Amino acid sequence: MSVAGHSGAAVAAGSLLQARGLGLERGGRELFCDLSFAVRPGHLLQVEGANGAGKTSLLRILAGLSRYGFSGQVERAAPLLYLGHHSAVKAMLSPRENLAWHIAGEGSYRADEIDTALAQVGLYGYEDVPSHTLSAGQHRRVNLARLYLSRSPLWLLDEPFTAIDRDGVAALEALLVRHAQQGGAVVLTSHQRLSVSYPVARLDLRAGLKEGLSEGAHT
Amino acid sequence: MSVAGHSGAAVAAGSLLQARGLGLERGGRELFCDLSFAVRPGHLLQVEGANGAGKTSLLRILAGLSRYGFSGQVERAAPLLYLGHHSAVKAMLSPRENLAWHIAGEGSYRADEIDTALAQVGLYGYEDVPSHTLSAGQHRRVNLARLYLSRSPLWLLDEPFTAIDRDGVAALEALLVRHAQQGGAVVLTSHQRLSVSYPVARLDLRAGLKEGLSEGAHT
Amino acid sequence: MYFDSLHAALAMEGHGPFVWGAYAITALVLLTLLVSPVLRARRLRRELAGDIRRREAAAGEGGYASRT
Amino acid sequence: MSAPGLLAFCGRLLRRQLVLALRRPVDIGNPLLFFAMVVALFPLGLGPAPAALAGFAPGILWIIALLANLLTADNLFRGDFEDGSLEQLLLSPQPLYLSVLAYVLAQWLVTGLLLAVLSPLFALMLGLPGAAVPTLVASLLLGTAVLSLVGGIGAALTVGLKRGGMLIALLILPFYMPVLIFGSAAVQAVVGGMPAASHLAILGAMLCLSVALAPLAISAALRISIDA
Amino acid sequence: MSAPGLLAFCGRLLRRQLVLALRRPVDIGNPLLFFAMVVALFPLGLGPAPAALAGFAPGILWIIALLANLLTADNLFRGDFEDGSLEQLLLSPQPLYLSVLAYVLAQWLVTGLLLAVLSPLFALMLGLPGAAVPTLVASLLLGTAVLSLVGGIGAALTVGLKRGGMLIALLILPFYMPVLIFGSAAVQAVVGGMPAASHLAILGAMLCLSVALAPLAISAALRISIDA
Amino acid sequence: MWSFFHKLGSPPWLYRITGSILRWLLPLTLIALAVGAVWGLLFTAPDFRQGNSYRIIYIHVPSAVVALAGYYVMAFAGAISLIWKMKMADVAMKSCAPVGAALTFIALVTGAIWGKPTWGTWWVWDARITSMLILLFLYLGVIALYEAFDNKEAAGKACAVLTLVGTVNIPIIYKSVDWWYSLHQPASIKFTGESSIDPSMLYPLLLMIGSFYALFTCALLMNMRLEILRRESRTGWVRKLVGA
Ligand code: HEM
Ligand SMILES: Nc1ncnc2c1ncn2[C@@H]1O[C@H](COP(=O)(O)OP(=O)(O)OP(=O)(O)O)[C@@H](O)[C@H]1O
Ligand SMILES: Nc1ncnc2c1ncn2[C@@H]1O[C@H](COP(=O)(O)OP(=O)(O)OP(=O)(O)O)[C@@H](O)[C@H]1O
Ligand SMILES: [Mg+2]
Ligand SMILES: [Mg+2]
Repeated sequence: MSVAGHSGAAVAAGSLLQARGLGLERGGRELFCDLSFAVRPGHLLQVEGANGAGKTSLLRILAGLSRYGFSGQVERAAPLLYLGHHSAVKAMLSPRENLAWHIAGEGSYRADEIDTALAQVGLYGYEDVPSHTLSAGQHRRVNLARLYLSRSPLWLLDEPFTAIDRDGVAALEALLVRHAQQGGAVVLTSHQRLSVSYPVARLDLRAGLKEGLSEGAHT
Repeated sequence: MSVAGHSGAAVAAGSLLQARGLGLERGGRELFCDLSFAVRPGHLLQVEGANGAGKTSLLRILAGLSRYGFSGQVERAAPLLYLGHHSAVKAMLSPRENLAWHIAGEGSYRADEIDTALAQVGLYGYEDVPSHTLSAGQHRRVNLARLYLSRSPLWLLDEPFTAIDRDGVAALEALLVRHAQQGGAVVLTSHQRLSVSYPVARLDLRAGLKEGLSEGAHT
Repeated sequence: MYFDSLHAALAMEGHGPFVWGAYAITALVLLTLLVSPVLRARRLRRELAGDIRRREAAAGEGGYASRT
Repeated sequence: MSAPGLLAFCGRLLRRQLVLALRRPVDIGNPLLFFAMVVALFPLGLGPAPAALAGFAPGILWIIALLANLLTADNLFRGDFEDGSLEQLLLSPQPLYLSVLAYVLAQWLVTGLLLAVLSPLFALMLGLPGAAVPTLVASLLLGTAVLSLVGGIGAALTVGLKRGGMLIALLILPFYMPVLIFGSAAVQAVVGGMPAASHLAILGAMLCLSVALAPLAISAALRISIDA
Repeated sequence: MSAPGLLAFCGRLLRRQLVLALRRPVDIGNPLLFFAMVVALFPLGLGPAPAALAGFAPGILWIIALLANLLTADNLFRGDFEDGSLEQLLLSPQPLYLSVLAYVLAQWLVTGLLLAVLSPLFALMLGLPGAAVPTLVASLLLGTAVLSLVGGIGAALTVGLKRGGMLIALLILPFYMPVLIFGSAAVQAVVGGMPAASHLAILGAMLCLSVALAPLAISAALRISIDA
Repeated sequence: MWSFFHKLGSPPWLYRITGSILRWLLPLTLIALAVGAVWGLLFTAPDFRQGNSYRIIYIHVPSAVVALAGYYVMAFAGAISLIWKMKMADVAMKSCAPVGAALTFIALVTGAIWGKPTWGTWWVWDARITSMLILLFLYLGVIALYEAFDNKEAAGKACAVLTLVGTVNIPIIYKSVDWWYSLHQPASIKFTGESSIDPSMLYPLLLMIGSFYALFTCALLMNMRLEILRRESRTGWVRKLVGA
């Protein structure tokens, strides 16, 4: 696979996301500069870096949520799904209501599809309790259930494994690989190495390099 | 070391915390029952369990924050420090102000002690920015800086590694071991195995057992 | 000049305090309006100059270390 | 398996907002009781002289409507901002104009509409002549909708700020003032034996203007705020 | 290396709360402006007639004081509850009675005290006779302190609930009413040429009572709320 | 034309040109203000009805007029910033607010002072006075909103939205306040009609109005220069400027 840096080129055919010459300075510190890459179907890209390296900032720029104060361009060629640090789970709604609302913008789903997705993230039996009674990990899982229903080819996930137990992490990793194999692409940040048998490209922000991409290896 | 279950006995001499016959039912599910153990100086106890197993609930009972709706007794023989899911870091205050306030109840500290603690968690140079400009991990680190200043022998830490990068986790693990070696004790929850060369006792809540304690091994 | 004496000009037939007071307040506000950007610009330039010197001094060393 | 229709999406959004507002049964009763209590405050504060109160009843009720809006405006987007729902809304392919309108509509239903429906009761408590009540209800219906829309602009502008509490009041109170003036004047006109149609027409015009423009301003402000 | 003294701790808490309230220079201006704007609402709603306004001035100012308290009471502990600071406070070895008093004091300084200090200006704008101004200030100083303490109880009781907004108003408004009555009556007495000492004495007695008891109630309520 | 527009958008150019404008405009303004004030205070005859208190007119009316015009300057800059995404328009808009607020404040205070000898009271809820008060709130709202944002670029955009909403609303606010007052109060208090003013009083007034406009411009430019420096503090040209 090739997640090589493109500079000043036209959108490569078939790429879901293209970043050109991204640079960001925050609070007087340069987090990254002249960062260029393309994300194509089948890519699994892990953004790495120490705390404060700029992973979240990068993801928000890629998603189009940050619009001021950075240099460079981002071109998005496909609908994307972004899950950030905040879980977007309303405390007063039940997991079922929360999930139904999360996916309301993307399409129409049947009630049993929603229940299946909740069961897949281990929330069987918790569909109708108010979400504020859920534990921290269960709370995150409500949000992750979206991934089982999503039809967006490009996923941008900011620390999706936070508060998830070991079984949950394994299931999630399997899901990410399946998504990539089916022609989707995933950009995620995490402090844990993924343990998947699929090539994972790494973008290391610690260096703040011009070409920060290294080819991933089967692990 | 012995973190064996005591039932109905008097507070064992020298134990910092003693739980007797703890039982909790939440939302119609029994999370644990008749859980008894003592935490003595030098103990490092990791509470384990899947999402929703009741780790947070247990820690809050041990800390004395939950006072209703459980059975059994907890006896606390020493001042404790509890860090929960919420970081208690005020967005509008700087890390220095936050930390100064966090420890204000425990004792009087000099300004350079506070700065040293912040530097130890990697926040050198960030002492005076408003905390809401910090990244997720840096935000948690402000809270963790308390551990470097704490004089409480007993620490109850609920997922202290959340959002912390690999170097930070290693440093934190070293700190926990040091604390235990100096006669303190730590009860923590985490989904990651600790990689420390110190005996770690494990309390597995997945089973919801009568005797949920297994002797830890050097890892 | 309309008034016969300085005293008359100050008194303004009883309206003096009002008129002079209004002018004094106005002068004060206008003065701060003009002086404050000058002062703030001066302070900013001093800060920036200090910042540049600090950066040059720190140029050799690495940036921020997150290691604990 | 197609993307849902625009109106279907807005309908769902509206339902979600209403469910959130009325999750518990007491939640419906609370605003009601709140209004009743604040109405009771005025005679306590201003003195119980009935004649004076009746003359000022339209103004009092309108000031209460305005304050109730002010009190709730800040919460319009704040919860959704803090838990990340707002980011998701901005990323969703649905047009923001209508989504925003659904937010405002839901808020209006539980403050403005409720107050308008209850206002005859309060008018009675304050001794407003019965003939003025229909105008009171009509003016509240139109005017509180404008208040909700304008309040939405303030909420959107301040939602990204760590401490929006008082700021939002500063931003929107000047824009509330024309509504207050025409709303209370409409009722006072009827009390004085004059027709109120022209006042209501002006309120209606304000409503049209703000329905057309406020969602645009709110959308723009939300996109800016998410980046604050 | 000893634990800090009790008063030192409370001093730090008070300073923290004030810093939080007044982090930026504009933050001091905002409540001030807010009061000015709400004062302006009343003539707009009730009409500009100077005589009527002057008669209502004590009531209007008192209602504003009360609403300002109501508006801010809910935030007294909510922020600290949501980010975990409150748990830490409850776990700290310091006595809760004084900590809680420091919270309330900080809130009073930026609402009640500020309003009392500014009230002569607003009294002027509403045409209140100059002779009544000292009584107005005194009654506001005493009364708003009571309001803040009582509001603290409501805030502590509802802080653990997901939606406290309106509920707190219902809980505390009944307790606010006596304060409103005596406060505005004190000023009206002076306007009517009567002495206000007895009214002020009653307000002072209320203050003593609530300083003694409210912190106890607040502490107990906080311990319960943290477990909700 | 376009090149001029481009230059306007260039911070270094704007910084330089405003500097050279201020160099002659500022002294001129101060002299004109002094001349006008002395003329009005000491060299005109008193008004036959209001006596000497009318001399306040020479600061009251100019500040009121310029404060009102200032909001439209601000809104115009805001519109340019939103429509053409010009950053320097942001800067201009942001810099208008404190100047406008200060002038509004002067108009209010001098008006209140004038009211005491004339009407016997510091404050009445007159239509024009009330709308001037609302104008002050509008200005202060913009300042407060700008200060509350950390990201100053976002702050500029947010304020632009607010001022644009304000432009739609200001005529409505003014009309409604006017109308509110006439509804309650068949105008019992009258300002001196402009037509009846004597030429000997008019000339210094015109001079003062002109100098207040110039003063607005000076203060605006000075604030803009400060803001440009602050925003561009990381760029090469500012470092050169500061280092020198
Ligand atoms: C706080 C009180 C006052 C405020 C806010 C205020 C505000 C204003 C404003 C906004 C204007 C309009 C300028 C224009 O549109 O051309 C104005 C003009 C004027 N004001 Fe005042 N005013 C106040 C008190 C007074 C008083 C007490 C007097 C004198 C008795 C006065 C006399 C005038 C005159 C003579 C003019 C110019 C003539 C005119 O436009 O009619 N004002 N004032
Ligand atoms: N509004 C802001 N003002 C100034 N600096 C900011 C702002 N927001 C973020 N930063 C800084 O930008 C840097 C990157 O933050 P970011 O959240 O992207 O880090 P991250 O890589 O996601 O870290 P973590 O692993 O802790 O989540 C941090 O050093 C932070 O202090
Ligand atoms: N107020 C409540 N009402 C009903 N059930 C509750 C309540 N609070 C917690 N629970 C339930 O108690 C269980 C344990 O929650 P707890 O937060 O202790 O789990 P945890 O072990 O910390 O999980 P995690 O790893 O996700 O943090 C969960 O299943 C949750 O649904
Ligand atoms: Mg991050
Ligand atoms: Mg937990």
